[in-house]
Amino acid sequence: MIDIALDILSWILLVLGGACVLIGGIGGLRLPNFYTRIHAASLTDTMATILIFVGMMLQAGLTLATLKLFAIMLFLLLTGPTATYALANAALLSGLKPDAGTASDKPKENTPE
Amino acid sequence: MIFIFGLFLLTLLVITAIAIVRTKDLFVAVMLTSIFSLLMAANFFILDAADVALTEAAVGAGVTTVIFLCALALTDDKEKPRQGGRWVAFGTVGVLALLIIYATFDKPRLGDPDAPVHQHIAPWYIEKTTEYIDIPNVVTAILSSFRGYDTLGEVFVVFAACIGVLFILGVSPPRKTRKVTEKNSGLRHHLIPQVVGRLLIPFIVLFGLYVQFHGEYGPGGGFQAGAIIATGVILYALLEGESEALRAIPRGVLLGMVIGGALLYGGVGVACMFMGGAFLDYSVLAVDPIFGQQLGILIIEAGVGMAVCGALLAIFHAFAAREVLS
Amino acid sequence: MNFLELLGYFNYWVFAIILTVGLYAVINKTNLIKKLIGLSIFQSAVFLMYITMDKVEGGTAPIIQKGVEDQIFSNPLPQVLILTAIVVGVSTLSLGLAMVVRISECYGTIEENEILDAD
Amino acid sequence: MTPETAILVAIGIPLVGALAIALAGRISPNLREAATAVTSISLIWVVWGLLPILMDGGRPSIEVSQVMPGLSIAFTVEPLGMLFAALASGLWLINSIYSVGYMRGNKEQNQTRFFACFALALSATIGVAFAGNLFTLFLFYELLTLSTYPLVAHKGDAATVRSARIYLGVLLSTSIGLFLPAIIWTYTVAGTGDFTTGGILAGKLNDPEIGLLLGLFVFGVGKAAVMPVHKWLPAAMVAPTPVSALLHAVAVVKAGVFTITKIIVYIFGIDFLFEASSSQWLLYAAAFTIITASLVALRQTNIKRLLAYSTIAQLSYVVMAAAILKPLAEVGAAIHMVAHAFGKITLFFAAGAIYVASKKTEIHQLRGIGRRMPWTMAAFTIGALSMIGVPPTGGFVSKWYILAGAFEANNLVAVFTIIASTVLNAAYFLPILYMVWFEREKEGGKEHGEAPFLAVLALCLTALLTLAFFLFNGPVIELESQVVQGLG
Amino acid sequence: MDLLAHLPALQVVVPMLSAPLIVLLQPRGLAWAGATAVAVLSFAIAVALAIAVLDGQTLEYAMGGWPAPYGIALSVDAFSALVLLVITGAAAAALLAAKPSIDQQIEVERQPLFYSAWLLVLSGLVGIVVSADAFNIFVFMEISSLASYILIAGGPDRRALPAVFKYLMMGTIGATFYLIGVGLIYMMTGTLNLADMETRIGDVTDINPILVAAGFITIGLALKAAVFPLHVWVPNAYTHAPHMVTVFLAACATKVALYVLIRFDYMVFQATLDAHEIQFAMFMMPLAILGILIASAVAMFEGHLKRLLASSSIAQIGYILLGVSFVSIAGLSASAMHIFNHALAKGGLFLAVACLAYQYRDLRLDQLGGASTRMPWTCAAFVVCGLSLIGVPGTAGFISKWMLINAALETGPWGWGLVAIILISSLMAVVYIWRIIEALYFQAPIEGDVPMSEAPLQLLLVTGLVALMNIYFGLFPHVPLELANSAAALLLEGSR
Repeated sequence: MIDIALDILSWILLVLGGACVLIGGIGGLRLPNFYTRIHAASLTDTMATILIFVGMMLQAGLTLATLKLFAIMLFLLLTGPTATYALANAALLSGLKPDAGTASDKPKENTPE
Repeated sequence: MIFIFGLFLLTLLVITAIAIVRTKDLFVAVMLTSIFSLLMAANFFILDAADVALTEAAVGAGVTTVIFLCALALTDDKEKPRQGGRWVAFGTVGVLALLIIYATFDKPRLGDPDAPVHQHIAPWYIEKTTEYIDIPNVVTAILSSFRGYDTLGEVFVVFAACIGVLFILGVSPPRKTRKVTEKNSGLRHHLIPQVVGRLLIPFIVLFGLYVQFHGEYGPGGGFQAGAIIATGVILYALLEGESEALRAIPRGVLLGMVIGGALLYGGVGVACMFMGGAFLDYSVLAVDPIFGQQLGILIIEAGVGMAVCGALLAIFHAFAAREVLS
Repeated sequence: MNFLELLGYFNYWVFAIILTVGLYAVINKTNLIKKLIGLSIFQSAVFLMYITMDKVEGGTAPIIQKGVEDQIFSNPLPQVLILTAIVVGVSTLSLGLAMVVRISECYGTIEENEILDAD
Repeated sequence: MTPETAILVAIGIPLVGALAIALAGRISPNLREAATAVTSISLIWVVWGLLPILMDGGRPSIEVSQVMPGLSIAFTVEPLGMLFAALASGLWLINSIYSVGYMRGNKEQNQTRFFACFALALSATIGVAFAGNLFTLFLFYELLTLSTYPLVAHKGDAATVRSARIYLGVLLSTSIGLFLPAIIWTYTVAGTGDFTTGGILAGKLNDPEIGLLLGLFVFGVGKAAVMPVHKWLPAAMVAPTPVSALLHAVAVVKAGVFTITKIIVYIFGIDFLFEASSSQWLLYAAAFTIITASLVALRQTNIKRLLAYSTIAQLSYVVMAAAILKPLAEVGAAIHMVAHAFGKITLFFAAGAIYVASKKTEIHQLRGIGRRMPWTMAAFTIGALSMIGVPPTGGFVSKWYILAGAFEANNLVAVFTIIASTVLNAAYFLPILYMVWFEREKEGGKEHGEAPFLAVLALCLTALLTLAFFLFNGPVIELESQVVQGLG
Repeated sequence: MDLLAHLPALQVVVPMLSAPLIVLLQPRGLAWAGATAVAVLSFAIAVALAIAVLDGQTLEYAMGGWPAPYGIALSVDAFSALVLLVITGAAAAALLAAKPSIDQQIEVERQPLFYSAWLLVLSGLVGIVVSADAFNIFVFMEISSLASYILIAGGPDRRALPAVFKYLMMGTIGATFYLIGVGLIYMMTGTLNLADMETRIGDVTDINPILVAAGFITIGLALKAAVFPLHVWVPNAYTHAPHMVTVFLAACATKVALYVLIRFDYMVFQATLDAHEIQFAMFMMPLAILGILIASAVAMFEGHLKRLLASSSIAQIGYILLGVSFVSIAGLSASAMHIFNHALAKGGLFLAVACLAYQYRDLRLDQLGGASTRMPWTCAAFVVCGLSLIGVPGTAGFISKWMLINAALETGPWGWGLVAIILISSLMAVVYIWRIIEALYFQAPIEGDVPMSEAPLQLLLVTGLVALMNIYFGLFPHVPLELANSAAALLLEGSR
């Protein structure tokens, strides 16, 4: 009984996590300018990470695997935001002004043609 | 299921490769190369090659990228457009591709258990490893004992690359140069990365050591460990700046690690010779041949680790510590 | 299993494609760093080929667990070879990059045709 | 010293000499000349020491090294080679005396290189003379070409180097392009290249091939200057006169005809060749060369060039004599080598002496020069007469034998050629002699006397030899008739 | 430990393990001394091996004591012994002479790295030669390649860098092609040991991968061996490398790749590929002939001394390939012989060039006037080696030419045509060598501050020695000849 409940819960978490990843991906594609986009991206590597990993831990139960998963999650949670920060910081240093509006900054960015 | 995943990854690989070739921005190209390596590593993992996956991830995606970035910082990160001449290249590679695809028919399909590859030598390794060496990881057994001579050669390839980079970059840059300030101070002014980095480095090194000494039991070994530890130190260099890192581990020490590692490996081989075995025949190292084998493997893996770590770091520093042309 | 068969060849085809893409970059690009990148792609294609041939259906990574009976292992030998090959590739790459750096210092450019014009 | 070692010593002496000369040259010219003299004298001593053994029919031979199975460096002394070696070594001494006078009289540059290479060339010549098989012969033949190149190019200015290039180009390309294939062919057909009496090819080749192989040999041996490969000889006249004298009257060209004679006698075997109809062309080629060269010589105005063409003609005498393929003619060929050597070297010496004394090179400048340099011109006269073949000179003897051989083979072409060429020789030498002795010198010519003493001494010696050979040619003939014993 | 049994391993291990130690010898001159000592030692080992296999036997060595197809085996037969002699001899001779020239061209503080790289090249090359394992060959190929890139890049001239970069590109592509080929064969046979491949490749049913593998291996090795159409990296690399490095590499580097190529073609593939002879005659022979003629022609019109000799090297590779393509005992022994003799001649020539370069900064022919009076001994040595390259009788070069011609004649009707080609190319060689000799001897000296002195004695002695060896082996070629003959026999009967 209880394990069925856990199973269901974990699947819910997993699906939610997947949804977050999807949203993040769409955001990364659709949002107009740089800062908004990294905002979307950061959604994936924080929220999605947590949800998915917790889900998987519930799947794994109390084993060595859970411990490993936890370690990985911790690692991701540490690095992901840092990377996002570094990215934004670099953009700022390279003279990309954030503006509240949704003006596209295509010309300023250097994208591969 | 897993094969579907493989299909997916392979397709991504192709796309990435083409993107790399097409982009004119070298910086982007390097980043994509790193992604390419990661995809490759994942693919290797799917194909049951855990050790290779680990190496590809650590070396290909990690160290290579960093060295590339250093080189870009020293040269130029834009590729000039080039006109014409591409049809010759297309022709050549097209012929090549057809040749290979022609060769693929007749090849045993993926995972065919009856393929000659799985018939002739591999079974011997798998069954004899327990008997002669008695360590779980067959890859490590082959790498360091059955084909230890190859590995020795490989260590010397790394050594050659190391002294090569030191030799070629040993001459001081020709024109008057200035230091890039932010380059030396690393990211010291950026709090978050610094704190996080500080936090991570010990774990990275620890993990490296784990991989080093757990190599007989799980995936891992000298190369992976060396690369991982090197990345840890490189991260430190990025955070604290070149000069700090060099103060922590001076050049001399790095060179010493390379030479020491190479000589450690070779020394074991010579010792075997003197103890009456063939070159690199570890079984003579101890009374019990199996224990001798394990001992030998332990030592030479340590040597490999030292050499690789030292070499990668020395190469990194040779690039990173070089002043940028004004 | 017909689909698997297709996939098996698919691996080899990807190997062929990546190989040619890399080689194309090496031949056609004038930018030296781009050439090197192409070279590394070219080499990793070969890694893919080797690793592809080591897979056995239902096999696992060749790490023997004590007590577990009749487990199928994938072929360890290609993995060993590729471990070596990867490191060789990195060595070549770093050496090449060192040369590129010196070249750009001596010539002020890393475009092959401009270098040829310089001499 | 056993005769075997004597062979090696004979080849070694000039080598050592060359080294000694090179070193001595750094100290003082006199020391260098002394070294030259010592070398040449000791060489004569060794070589002529072999003569008696040959006279008694001995054939000392030695194998130095079996380079490859069937391909060895070996030496054998047999009459032809003996004669050639003796001739070369003997004339080298006289020539060195002359060259000292000449070179110093002209204050030439790089005299050390000159004398050293000279010694080297001699060593090669002796090697050619004593070679025991085709391979060894080829080896020293090439060595001779290379070691004489610096001598020809001695002056070193652009024009000289250009004609030296012709010299080297013709000789090397013919030898590599024709001679070497011929040798390889011989080795593959006969399995060996040793010079053996009666030939080694007998019965191993059929008719058309014989002619072809003979052709490869004759034109491959460019030094024999059978037309059309004679171009190098006039070109080489840019060399200092002593070089022209020794090398193009004695060593090089004689090496050529000597090689051909030796090949005809010891590789083909004259009887075998006589039977082969396809070998006849050689005679005609030689005859053609004789006549043409003589005609060209008629129209020369420069002394040395005239002598060059006359040399070409005279060489073809030897070739033709050999091609008559009769014992007497073979002997005649051998003798003609000697006679022509004496005569021609005298002429060259004289030409050189005139140049040294008066810097005159053209024929028309020679009016009445006989009064100024009587000794030189007397010698010149003797040489010229010998070329024509007037008794009492050596030229007469050899022509006699060749004619005899021609009649023996009742080969009318040869007879006719000899007569015609004699007329032509007379036609281009006699006017010079007349001009020299009986015409009056142009007014305002610069005053000059005889050439340096050493030069004059040398050319008088050779002139005397020319005369002496008419009287005392017995031993030579006796020696050479050994070659053809039991043949014909 | 039984020394003789360990010789094959020691041959590789000695230079390899001493390379790291050399790096530590910082004080001036010490690195050179150490490297030279090691090189001479390995030459001694090579001589010992040659003596051991002179009677046609083969020394086997199991690395790590593992039996052959499972572990890595080393094997030394007559052929490999011959090549070993060439490699170690070249390395030792060049090092013995190297010091003055290297001191002139490379800063003192970088020299330890340089000499260490030198030893790595040496160990890599010998490692390739003694190894009997396809993949092991790849590894050592990489060692030698990387190290030789280092050596070439050491040149003071900045043009060395693009040259060596090109070399790196083509070399890596070549090595990777080789790797692909080996992979395909491994895929079909499941083994990496050459002898094992030879036996198992026979009963492979699906031939396509093997054919493609043959193609890849041939192309890859041809790239490294600078076989004619793939030689583009050679001239620049040889020209701008430090002079002593040119001596070393020109004498043996490309030949080792050829050696591997021959090994594969005769030991691994021939059993399988139907009509091996035809394939050779159709494929290798035209390349060889083209290479000989075109490269010689290029050399005839080349104005720079080192570049001229480099293109002549390409032509010489053509000779070796030609002999191989006859697929006969005579042809193979001629090729083996030519590997040896050409190393002698070309090594001597480049040594003489190094001597000249010690006094002359500019090595274009029109700048070398008056060299003969300034450095007579050097020029004499140059002439001797040049004659040997031309193939004048009495020099080493003639022996192999003679053998080659005889082998060509054995091939029947075509024979004379091939002979003609060989002779023509020899004449071309006469031309280009003679251009140099005229420049040295009969060209007016250019006014300048060129000192009127010979090269340093150390350099000169070695040069003279090599020149003399050219003559010695022209008169007494028995030892290499014996090795070459038994090598040819081994290769051919190994394949039948």
